[in-house]
Order: sequence, then C-alpha cells, then structure tokens
Amino acid sequence: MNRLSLSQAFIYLLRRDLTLAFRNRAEFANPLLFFILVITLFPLAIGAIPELLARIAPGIIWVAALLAAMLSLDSIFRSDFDDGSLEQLLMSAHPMPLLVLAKVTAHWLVTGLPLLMVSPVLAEMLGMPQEAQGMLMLTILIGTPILSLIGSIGVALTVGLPKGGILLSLLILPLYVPILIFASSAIEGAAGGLDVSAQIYMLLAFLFLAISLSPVAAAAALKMSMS
Amino acid sequence: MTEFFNMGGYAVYVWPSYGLAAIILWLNWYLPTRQHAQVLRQLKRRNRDGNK
Amino acid sequence: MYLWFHKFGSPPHFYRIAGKWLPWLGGLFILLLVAGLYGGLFLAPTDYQQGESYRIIFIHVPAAWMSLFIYVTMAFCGVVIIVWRMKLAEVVLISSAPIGASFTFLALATGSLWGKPMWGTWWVWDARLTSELILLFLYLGVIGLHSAIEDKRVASRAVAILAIVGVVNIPIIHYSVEWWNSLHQGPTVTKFDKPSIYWSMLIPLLLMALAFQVYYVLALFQSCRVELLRRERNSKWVEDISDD
Amino acid sequence: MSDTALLQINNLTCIRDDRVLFEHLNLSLAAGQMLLVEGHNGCGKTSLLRILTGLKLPDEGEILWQGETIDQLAADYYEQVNYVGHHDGVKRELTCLENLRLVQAMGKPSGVDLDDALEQVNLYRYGDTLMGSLSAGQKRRLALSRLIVTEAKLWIMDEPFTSLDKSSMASFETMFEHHLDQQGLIVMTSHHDVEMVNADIQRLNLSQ
Repeated sequence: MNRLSLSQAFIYLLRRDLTLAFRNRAEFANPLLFFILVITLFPLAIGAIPELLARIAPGIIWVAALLAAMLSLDSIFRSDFDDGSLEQLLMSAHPMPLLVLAKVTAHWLVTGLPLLMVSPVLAEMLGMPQEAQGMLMLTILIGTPILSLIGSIGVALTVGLPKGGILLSLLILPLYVPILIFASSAIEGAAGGLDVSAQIYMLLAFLFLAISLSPVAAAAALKMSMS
Repeated sequence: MTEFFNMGGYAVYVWPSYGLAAIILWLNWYLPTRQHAQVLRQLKRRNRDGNK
Repeated sequence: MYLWFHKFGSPPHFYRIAGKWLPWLGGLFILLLVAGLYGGLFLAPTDYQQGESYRIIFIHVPAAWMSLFIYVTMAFCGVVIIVWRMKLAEVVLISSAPIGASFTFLALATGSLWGKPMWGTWWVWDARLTSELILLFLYLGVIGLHSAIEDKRVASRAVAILAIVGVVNIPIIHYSVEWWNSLHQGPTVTKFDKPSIYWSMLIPLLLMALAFQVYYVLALFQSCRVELLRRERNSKWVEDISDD
Repeated sequence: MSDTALLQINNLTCIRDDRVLFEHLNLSLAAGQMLLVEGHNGCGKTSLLRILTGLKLPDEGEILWQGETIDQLAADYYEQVNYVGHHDGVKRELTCLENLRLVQAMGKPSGVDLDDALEQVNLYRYGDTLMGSLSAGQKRRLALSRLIVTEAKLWIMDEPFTSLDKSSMASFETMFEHHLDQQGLIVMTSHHDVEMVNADIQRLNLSQ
C-alpha cells in the first residue's frame, strides 16, 4: 500500500484534530468565554457611555480577540507534545510544515471561528454602528487565522518549557501589532464611511505571507523543541 | 564654561542622555569582563583538581 | 575565503584573535568617541529651532541605528546557525542580544529626554518611538527564550528561528506603526524634520555612529569570549588556556 | 562489512551538561541484525536512540542510512523507520482503531488489516474503546502495534516491554524475530532480559 497523498494527509490530520477538539469541547469553549468576559468588563470599568463605547469598540474587540487567541494557542501542540504524538508526527513520512498547517487550521476552526460568530453580538452590545459590524467580521475572518499562524511559531518554540506561558506572550504579542493596527483602523474607517480597501489588502497580504512562511518556521521550531 | 554645561537651559535633558549612554556603554563592557575573570578563576580551580 | 571563514569560526581561534584585537578596538573606539563628542558638543552650532537640546541627537540616532543593525546581525547569525550549525554564530547571536537591547533602551530613554522639551511630555506615541519600543520587546523575547531553555545548543537554535521570524516582521511592524501614526495624529511635528542638516552636525553624528559600531564589536568580542569559555569548558583548548 | 551495512554510526559524540555520555562511537548494522543498547540509567541510551531517529542532534558525528546522512534523507528515511519511544504516542481521546488509522495515515501503511493487527496484540475487543480507559500495558501494546500496521525496515524502540506481562513480552519477541528474519533491523534498549536465541544481536554497553 502506498502512503497518503499530501492533501489526504492534511485532511486526515485536520479531521483528527477536530475530533479531538470535539471530545474535549469544554476546554475549547474557554477562550471564547474569556473573549466575551473581557469585553463585558470594559463598560463596567470605563462607564456605560454609549458614544465612548462605540468609539473604542473596535479596539476593545480586537485586543480581546488577541488575548483570547494567546490563551488558546497552547492547545495547538501541548497534548501532542505530552503524549508523544508530536514526535511521531515529526517522524512521519509527510512534510512537517504541511502537518503544522493542518493543525493550525483545526485550531482556527475551533477557536477563531467561534469568535467570528459571537463578534456581531458583542459589537451590538457595545453600540458599534451597523456599517462597521460587517467590517468587524471581515477583519476577524482574515485576522484571526494570522493570529493562529504566527502564534504557532511561538508555541512551537516554547512547548517544551515548563513555564512557557508568559514567555509566549512576550514572543508573540509584538508580532501581532500590525494586525491589530490594520484591523482596528479598517473598522474605524468603515464606521466613518471611508474606503478601507487598503487595510483589507494589507491584511490579506499578511495572511498569505503567514500561510506560506509560518508553518515552515513552526516545523523547524518543533523539531528544535523535541531535542 | 558654565554656559557650556548649561546647554542653553536644556542641561536637565542633555546631560542625563549622555550620562545614561556612558553608564550603558560601561555596563556592557564591565559585566562581560568581570564574568570573564570569574569563569577563568572557576576553570583554574577545576584544572588544579585535575578532574575533567 | 571559505577557509578563512572556517578558521575564524573555530572557537579557540576566535577566542585568541578576539583577545588580540580588543586593545586596538578599544583605542579606535576612544578616538572616534572623543572626536565625535568634541564635534558634537563644541563645534556643531546651536540649532535655531531646538536650541541646544538637539545635541541629544548624537546619542539618540546612533543608538537607534545600532538597535536595528544589531537585530539584523542576529538574524543573519540565525541563518548561519540553521544552515551551517556554526558554533561561533550561536555565541555571536546570544551575546549580541543584551547589547542590542541596551542600545534600544538608550534610544528610547534619550528619545523621551528629548521629547520632554520638544513636546512638553515624556512620552508621545510617535512612530519611531513606538516601533523602537516594540523592538525592545523583540530583544527581550530573544533573551527570555534563550535563558528559559537549559540546553544551550538547543536554545541557540530556538533564538535563531525567533530572530529570523523577528527580522521578517520588523519592516512590517515599522511601516504599519508609521502608517498608524500618520492616520491618528495627522502631520505632527516630527523631530527629525531635518531643517537642512549641516555638515558640522552630520560629521559628528557619523563619527558617533562609527564609534558605537566599533563599541558593539568591542563589547561583542568580550562577551563572546566569556560565552565561548562557558560553552566549551570541557574541550581541550579551554583547558590549555586556563592552565597558563 | 560496510557495503552490507544499512545503518552506520560514525564518530558519534553526545554531551549533556558537563558529562560526556558517549564519545567517538562507531557502529554499523546490517539487514537482519539487532542492536541492543545497554547500560545503567542516565548513560545515554535514550539520547542515542533519539539521535538515531533524527529528533536529536549529536554534538559530533553522523548517522548514515544506506550511505546517506539521515539529515539529507529526511522524509525518505522516516518512511523506513518506526519509532516507539518512552511515550506511547497514542491519543487518549481516540479509540484504538482511530489511533491505528492515524498511524497508517502518517506513515507508509502495510497491507495488514487493522482488525488483524489488533488481534495480534490481543486488543481486538477494545477496537472501539477510547484509549483513555485502557491500562498502561494495553496502551503499550497498541503503541507497539504501529510496527505491524506500517511498513518500515528499521525499528527503533526505547524500552518496548515497559508495563507488559510475560506472555505479551514473549509474543512481541517472536514478532521481533520475525522482523529480523524478513531482513529488518532493530535498535532497542531494554531493562528486561531479551530471550531471542535465534537472533543476530549486537550488544552495546554505554556504561563502560
């Protein structure tokens, strides 16, 4: 029998990770709850002034999304590292960057996609104008996969460390800055009725760059973490 | 001379900048130099003991 | 060329050569520093807009240049580590990080000291200061990751990957911050407006930049020597050195 | 010797912290041979095995497979290697069958039917049971069944008999002997006495 083709292997690993996530659903719901909770805290902290909330809503939602993504990142490789599945994957006959991409895709489907689905509700609660809400969803759709992709490099570097959590945020958050900037400015621009195609194109460019480069870096980092 | 040190009223900003630079440059030299001596001392002790 | 590279890259050889160069580099540094300071503090004329406060430029700008230059050097070492697994590159990379971080910090602190008289506040979310701040985080990440991994050869490969990822991101971060800045603050009074920079200012500036550059090599050599001794403590050549 | 040797270890050195685990190690292994790595705890058995898998880099030296370094071969090498490490590499949240299917998907599947494979390691009745509810010995048996469901010439095993009872040990030993008969190669460590009388075994003691 021959080994699977690349796309078959990709889909196989993706399905396996989704199955695992489904069987651990409580754990994967946590980042989503965190996201909602953080956003709820803002009106309580700065006062429920509608104009102010609407003004800073894009920033709040995006910062919360960043933090929620940070929290969920560890789960990409953690359990595979602990039970030895990761070394088996590294020794698989398929190219590791492809397998990393499959795992990151699964991770985004279980953590990024839910953020996308609850974000309109939260936007409404913060009083974000209608025309900005579509843009919010678009930036989350393009932006959160980048968060997962870049984040996978950071987790791959720190997965072998006993106290990698804080270090991970130090490594990853600075790299998230451009996404934060372009995503929140696109939403703000849309709220003001401006043309924001430049921002969207930039985000798309980041996404393609991240898809092509970060699995390679993460695979190299994982190999390093195993030794 | 006083005029020079006064820096046209900006002395509080100019001199701390230069002072900070001096401290940072000095530290980056001093710390490795001290560690170098320390490591050499450790190695000497180990060598006299004769174990590898 | 390759042979030279190979020979220079061998730890005992580097250790010896670097030790020999140190006094010369030190002398050159002092020379450049004195010339740069004299030119910058005495010869350069007072700026008609900023008065004497602009003299911070002779520290601030070279430090900012160095902060970027050192990170790029680290990423270059990272490539050498991944491709050729060269031990010397590992040592250069990690020895550079604290020096780079301190130059970044210096650029930030002097930027703030300069900003106070110019803007009336210690911190402004100016594009350059902001990206310098992020650069500082990148440096701290490299240092943190290296110290968190016990096996230093593994740690070197980890920071090599991180430095390369960082250097790909630096231009992206830099331009997005600049773009963000232009969007939110409109045309601000950027302090680098360059109101026709005079030769008498430019020459000391370049001298100071050169002095910092030489200083980097100097400090780098010294800390590389320490790191080499530590890492190679079990090898023959270290034993020979410490026997004298 | 060297032209029949499939796996070659050249001048291998491994240093951990201040200790030299092994130095200038040279070895070669031909088809049908088994290398048994022995020595007390912490003498570098696992390190040697992990260097052979390419997961860990040696401080010096290289590993050749059919005359080429394993770095260069990469995936071509992994297609011919099966590794069972300290960790079982099975997922608690998946059933036995799901785990085996994943093993096949990631490697080069042998023609063996999965049910037969489970039968062989005496886990047939647990095919649809989640791994999390099985005992340590059962997990180990499933981990070892990856040797059956994928096709690989070189088996590298780190303490394969951990938590196994006498009878399953014996059946795995038979399986290993069969693999050697088929011109396979085995590198393994074991605290247990290996009773494979017919096998061509090289012993390497790292403590000495």
